Amino acid sequence: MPQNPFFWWAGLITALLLAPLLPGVINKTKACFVGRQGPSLLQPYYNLHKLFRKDCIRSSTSCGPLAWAPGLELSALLLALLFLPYANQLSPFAFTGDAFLFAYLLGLGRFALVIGAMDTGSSFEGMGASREVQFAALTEGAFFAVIGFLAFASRSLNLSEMLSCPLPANVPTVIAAVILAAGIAFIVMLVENSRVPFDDPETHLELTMIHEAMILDYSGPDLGFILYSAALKLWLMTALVVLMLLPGDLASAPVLFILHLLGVLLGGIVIGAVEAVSARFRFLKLPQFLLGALCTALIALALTVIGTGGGR
Amino acid sequence: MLLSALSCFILFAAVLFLLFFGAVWSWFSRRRPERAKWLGALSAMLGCCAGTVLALPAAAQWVPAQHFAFLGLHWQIDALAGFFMLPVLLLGLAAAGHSLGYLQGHGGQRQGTYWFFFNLTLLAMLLVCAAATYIELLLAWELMGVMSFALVAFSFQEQETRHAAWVYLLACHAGAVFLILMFVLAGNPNPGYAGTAVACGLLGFGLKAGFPILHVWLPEAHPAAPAPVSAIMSAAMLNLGIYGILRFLPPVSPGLLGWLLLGLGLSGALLGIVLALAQVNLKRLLAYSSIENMGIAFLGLGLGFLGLSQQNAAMAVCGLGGGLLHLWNHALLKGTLFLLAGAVFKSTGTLIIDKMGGLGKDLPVSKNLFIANAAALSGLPPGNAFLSEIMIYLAAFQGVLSGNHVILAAAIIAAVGLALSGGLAAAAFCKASAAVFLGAARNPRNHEPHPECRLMLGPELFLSLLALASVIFAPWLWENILPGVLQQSPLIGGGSWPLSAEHGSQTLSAVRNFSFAIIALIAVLGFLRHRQLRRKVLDTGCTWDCGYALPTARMQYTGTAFTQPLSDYFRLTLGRHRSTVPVQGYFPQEAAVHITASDPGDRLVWHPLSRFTARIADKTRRIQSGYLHLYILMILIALIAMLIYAVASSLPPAAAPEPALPAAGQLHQNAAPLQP
Amino acid sequence: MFTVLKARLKQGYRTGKFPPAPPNLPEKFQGRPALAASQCRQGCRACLEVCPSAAIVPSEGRPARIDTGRCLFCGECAAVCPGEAIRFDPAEYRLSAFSRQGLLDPQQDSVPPAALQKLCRRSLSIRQVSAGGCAACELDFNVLNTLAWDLSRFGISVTASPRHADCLLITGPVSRNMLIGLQKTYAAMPRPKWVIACGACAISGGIYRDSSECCGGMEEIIKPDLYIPGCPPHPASILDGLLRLLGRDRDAGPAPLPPKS
Amino acid sequence: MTATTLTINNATAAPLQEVPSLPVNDFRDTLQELVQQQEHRVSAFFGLPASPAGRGLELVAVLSHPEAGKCELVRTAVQDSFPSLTPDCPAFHWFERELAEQYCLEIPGHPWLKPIRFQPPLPGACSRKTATAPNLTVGDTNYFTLAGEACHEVAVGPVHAGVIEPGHFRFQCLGEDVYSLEISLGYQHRGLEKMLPGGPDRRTLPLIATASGDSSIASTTAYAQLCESLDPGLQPESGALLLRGIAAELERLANHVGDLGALAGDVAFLTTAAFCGRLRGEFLNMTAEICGNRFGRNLVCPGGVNMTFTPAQAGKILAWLQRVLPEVENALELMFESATVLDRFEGTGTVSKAAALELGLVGPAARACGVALDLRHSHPYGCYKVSAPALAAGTSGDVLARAWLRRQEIAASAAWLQKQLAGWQKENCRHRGTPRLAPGMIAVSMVEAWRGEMCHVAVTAADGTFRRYKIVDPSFHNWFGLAMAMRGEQISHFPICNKSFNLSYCGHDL
Repeated sequence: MPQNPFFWWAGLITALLLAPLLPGVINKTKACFVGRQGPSLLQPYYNLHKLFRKDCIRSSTSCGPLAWAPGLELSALLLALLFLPYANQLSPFAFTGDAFLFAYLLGLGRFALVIGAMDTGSSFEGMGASREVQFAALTEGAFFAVIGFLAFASRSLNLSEMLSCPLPANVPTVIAAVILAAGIAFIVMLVENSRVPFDDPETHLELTMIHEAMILDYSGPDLGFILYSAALKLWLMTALVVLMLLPGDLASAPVLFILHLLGVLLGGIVIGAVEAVSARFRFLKLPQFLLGALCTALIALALTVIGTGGGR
Repeated sequence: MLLSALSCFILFAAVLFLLFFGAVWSWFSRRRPERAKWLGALSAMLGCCAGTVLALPAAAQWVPAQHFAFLGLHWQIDALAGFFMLPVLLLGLAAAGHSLGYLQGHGGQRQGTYWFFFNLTLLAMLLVCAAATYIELLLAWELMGVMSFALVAFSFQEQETRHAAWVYLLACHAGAVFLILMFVLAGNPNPGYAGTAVACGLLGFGLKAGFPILHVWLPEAHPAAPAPVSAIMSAAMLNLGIYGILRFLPPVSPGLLGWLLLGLGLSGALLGIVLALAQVNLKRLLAYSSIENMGIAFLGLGLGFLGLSQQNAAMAVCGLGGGLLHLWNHALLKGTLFLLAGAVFKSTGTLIIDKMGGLGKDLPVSKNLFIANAAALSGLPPGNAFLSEIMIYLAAFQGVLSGNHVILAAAIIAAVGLALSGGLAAAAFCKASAAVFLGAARNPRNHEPHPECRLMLGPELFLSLLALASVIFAPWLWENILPGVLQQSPLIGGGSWPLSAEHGSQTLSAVRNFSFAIIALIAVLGFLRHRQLRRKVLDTGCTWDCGYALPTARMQYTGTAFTQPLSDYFRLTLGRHRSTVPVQGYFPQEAAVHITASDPGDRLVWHPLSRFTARIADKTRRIQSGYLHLYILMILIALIAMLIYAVASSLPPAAAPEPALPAAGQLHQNAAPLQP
Repeated sequence: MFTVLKARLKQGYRTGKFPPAPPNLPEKFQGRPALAASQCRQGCRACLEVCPSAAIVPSEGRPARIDTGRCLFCGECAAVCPGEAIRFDPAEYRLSAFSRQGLLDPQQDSVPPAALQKLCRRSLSIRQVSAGGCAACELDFNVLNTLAWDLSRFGISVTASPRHADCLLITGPVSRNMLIGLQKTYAAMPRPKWVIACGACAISGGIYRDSSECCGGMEEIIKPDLYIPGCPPHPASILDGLLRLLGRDRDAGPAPLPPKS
Repeated sequence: MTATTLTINNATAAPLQEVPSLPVNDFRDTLQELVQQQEHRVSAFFGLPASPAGRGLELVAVLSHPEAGKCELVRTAVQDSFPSLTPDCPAFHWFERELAEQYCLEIPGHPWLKPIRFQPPLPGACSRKTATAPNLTVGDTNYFTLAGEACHEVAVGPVHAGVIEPGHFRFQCLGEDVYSLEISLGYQHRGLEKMLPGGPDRRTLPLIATASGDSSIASTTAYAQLCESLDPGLQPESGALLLRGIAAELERLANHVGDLGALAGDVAFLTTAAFCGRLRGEFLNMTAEICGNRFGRNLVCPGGVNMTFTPAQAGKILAWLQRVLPEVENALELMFESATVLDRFEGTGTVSKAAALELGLVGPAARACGVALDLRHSHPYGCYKVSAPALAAGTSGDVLARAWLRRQEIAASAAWLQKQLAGWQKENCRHRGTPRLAPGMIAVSMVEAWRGEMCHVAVTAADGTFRRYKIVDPSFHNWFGLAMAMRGEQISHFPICNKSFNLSYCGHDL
């Protein structure tokens, strides 16, 4: 596969610039599904523009974390962005084991958000934080099983190679396994980004929200940081799923760049469609669901092992 | 800076002398608390500093391994011993400093007593590391157990503490019994006993290191002891169990050992953290987290031994190295956290998480240190524990790539388990940091919280800086220290090929660089935010309370509530017990909910066992008729039975009665929790 | 998924054409009231006597004026007027004003706050607080979020937390019991922040202006930046007011007509 | 039993003198007997001051039987205290709390005697107590709390997340588990009951219409019926009665469709939520087509209706209805076919039939528990004397039952409406009059609002003005039912439980 670092950098900059577009795409899709015009595609940009110009209100209960949590979350996500192989170009920052750093950086962002939420001493934020750590802990297993599958399929421990290596396309079980694993990654993405059916970013009901409940007390630029981080995370995880499905030897770098970009936007449309057609689950049922996801990821791995005749 | 053998010996003797002398002198001056305190603390600190000068070069292999006889016994200080001595010494130094603050207000003879046992415990731990043969090990081991027992029982006025101390003493002795057995059996030329010897060794050392099910003493003893002592026990003394395994376990195939440690590690890691989640006592939570982290270390070692058995160098190095590195990282972080828990206790007078809240405003530095260390211990970058966890992940994924289906399955389960325990650890530590330091104070305190004590802050900062330093120096540690340390273990060093530090060092440096990138980015973003807000008027308002007129501190999540969904999910493991006065009728007047979590080790193994033995004992009481001639008859019957057995199996009769001992040990241990 | 798509086809695209097309108002809609001075009989107080909320303000020498900030749009005055001087324009839904004076006389109205137009033109977050309302204003404001009106297409959203809000929209006459909650909500909003009074109650206390349990509207508590009259205001009136506040007059359609004299 | 009560029909009046005034003990025994043995409902129970300033308070109880179609009236005179009936008949608990608050009456034996509206005492309250009445801070009361360090409270409101009215909910929780919910209202209290005596005047009709803005038709109908029963000269013609019925059913349709949409929205089922949100507007617009106001504010008036309604208009609305109803059916079908939605609804927020009976729940909330309670059938009034929409029923008492019941009622009302509109003949039914009320009377008017039984009681003074005007909104009976539905639930289910009841804050607070 020809390497062209230009396209990786282009991919990174696109991610930074276009991330807020993705929630716009999702909302537009949802609007289409119900037959309304809906907010502009650029609405998230308008919101960010406004928020960075507003003042902040500090909670008098806070003893610090509320102020630094948004910055910490954003830094964690910015760093995590460096490990994806945009347009199937190997990341210049890649190293053996970066997949784990990637996963744990997402964890760091979450930790920051949860500590920030608990800093307010509000029961809603406590509720959101409690749910966030619960589902994150249970998703972690499924995510690592997916990474295990990718590592085995690509024979590499570096996220760039895992996601961009050409697959043995002649083995049907491996193809099936890739699709299965991408499905699990998609579910992980929905959970991590607090989307329906796991969380509902739309209903403004404190008692049922997860992510939204945790950010009730942020205002102005801090809220802007958080919303931008959320958009970045959504882009990041969607790109991960897209790259899993995009074979690296398919085309030349410019074509792959376009494909990966279109793929992410298509991902937004798919998320919008899922949100439009399903109701949100009971919280009590989610753990079983996530456990099922973990098992499915392990099945994907087993399929690959069988498909490739058990290693080299 | 090579130290000659002689200077090594002198230094070793000096350390022992300083600790011993300090101990004895503060004991004799216990009627003058001030003098006893400073004598004990200074000698402990000096001893630890001197010890570091001895242990660090040994661990780094700047000096060759030293053997010497002292007090008529044989001692050795090599890389392995040095590596395990370092946490003892550094933690000893920090804990001694912290104790000065922690024990303020303890007058009378307590200071002298405390420092006597404190110094001797340190001494015994150093001796355990330096023991060259079984005899020295057993002596030092027993000394360590008894001395630390006295420290655990320091607040003996409280019933809970007395109970914890007795359980601890029984566990120590049961462990010692297993070790004696191991040495007896290992010395036996009959190959049939080798397996039993290994089993006894694992049981004996595992009791100290907190193997699952054998861990039950740990969450009792650690919270009962004074905070600096808990720090030493949790951070340094647990390690010695692993040290014992690496150094003294009879030869065993690496494959078998690998599978055992993998299984124990995985179950320990998950069990430990699930139990930690449900705890309401801060130190108990930390103690269970120690079980989890020991589990992670075992997991790494297990993967490493599996790698050894598979001749998979990358897996072996990453696993073994990662396991050892994790012990080191855990020691620094958990040490700090226990010391901080001590500071919290001093400030509030309680350890019950659900009673606290809002301490961050009274103890700002402690709050920041606690959150940082808690995040690091959850394995989050840029903390140091992430470096060791990523090595263990690498080992597991080397196993995934190895092509062997069985190893693959085990490795993927290990990786998923590790990920799950990481997520749960983050939940547990969010709970601990948030419910203690953040939000508003839940209970109106009956006294003003004490301001932060500098004497306690110093050691906490010192250990935190060491943790940060170990991020910086991790690649160096990996390349220059760990291979040498591992070579010293008879279980590993005997391998046919050298351990190369090449595997993983690139990853470690990359992670280190990214860790600093995170810190730099946070600083940049913080600066940007500051600039953005500089020109604006910052309002302060109460947390959004839905416009309610009279919000109270009860309207925030408690620690138990925070983890309630997860604890409910693991309720089968936790055995959570809700005692409720139910909400009844349309207009209930009173209702209450109290939740307690019981340890499955206690609940499923030790309690049934102790009930069983108590029943047996009850039945056998009939034999105790009190008539002398009946006893003589029984002795006669026993002798004849033994004679028949000895003749029939043509074995040395001495071995036969031995197995009765562990049963007795267990019996005592089990009976203990039933005491009122 | 397919049932949803099928249902979607059946339901069709439903976002209304208003704005910029004029809204679909019912035939009997009671829009802006106007009092034709030429037809008003001197000394006749019929309308003053039936008006439940004292919305008709008599003045010496000049014809009486109708205060839309108090008017309940019940039409009693028009029904009793012997000279048929009072007429509620069934097409004039554009009632909002930016000052209290503007409700009495649209020509004396002030301009919307420029800072708001600069900052929130395309993104406005509203925190609604209901302070003693009868739920009708709330319901008709909620209607704007449905398909037919689709507030979101203008970048206007309703938020849960006042920390995220730019604008406080009040309905109801501000009951004494709700005063603390209202003030706390306003204090919880980050600056710059604005206030909208929606409905006769919020503007002047409406029918509850004499109640001892109410504060008689927002005027005395936090001065609103936008007044939307009506009891309750028609969704079209609310949307029109919001768009004018944002300076999106082109979206909002032609300017309100000056009252016929 | 000799005449211990006065029995009258719904929407009729009787001289106050004829209502038996019993000693307190007999009064209590009578009420207990009627409620416990004869399955009567407490429709209203309120204080009637002897004079605005002087001492002396009468308590008047209005009981109704769900089948007999009559109202039982009985009264008693009390001094400072009235022993609580609540321990034996929980249905009285909220009324007694109201009495204690409005008239500073001591209610010994009441287990939860706390303010319900945080309102100052009404004129005529025991003057000795009025002087010492505490200066209330709204929401400040001794909430029931759960003991245990791990337990915590979740306090929601008065300012809720959405565009909803204010109220304060206090959950006693441990994590996600709710052990108890206590509801503290009063934020919408506008002093309505204080403003009504002395009427009817020009303010009365708008005030009644805003008692609960989403039930304007029902409130104004109840008020009009009261006036008509007190003024024999003010009799509406049948066309006006039918138009009131048509408007009332349109109000029911709009709110039920809106509620189902809101329920879908709370489980994030986007499509039904969006469709129903729009369709609700269609029904409101139909009402506006009839009278110019989307909430039917100025349609009903004493003596008839305020608007003309021609066969052409009826035809237009019928066509409109026939266009919209299949869309409603389609949107609801989508929701009730979705497994994920049904999973959220089923078994959530269950209220038992026994609790519904004991607490005196009304309307869809009661019908969903299997309590067949519908004034259009049991106490027919107005056009319902001729025909009424079919009675809907549920059994399980959970969110699903309440949602399903609404769907049934939508179908029943739609069928009834279509029939009435198709048969509309009258050219002009507009008729209005000025009420001149008979003095010294008591009148009871109960209508089935879309939330359930709404009871207005008026007592006239010697000069033909209102001496006391009592409004009992259906929400007044049902709020406590919501609290019961949340016992032992997950806190994340509160929004759908709340929406499935969809109670009025302002109707309760007045």
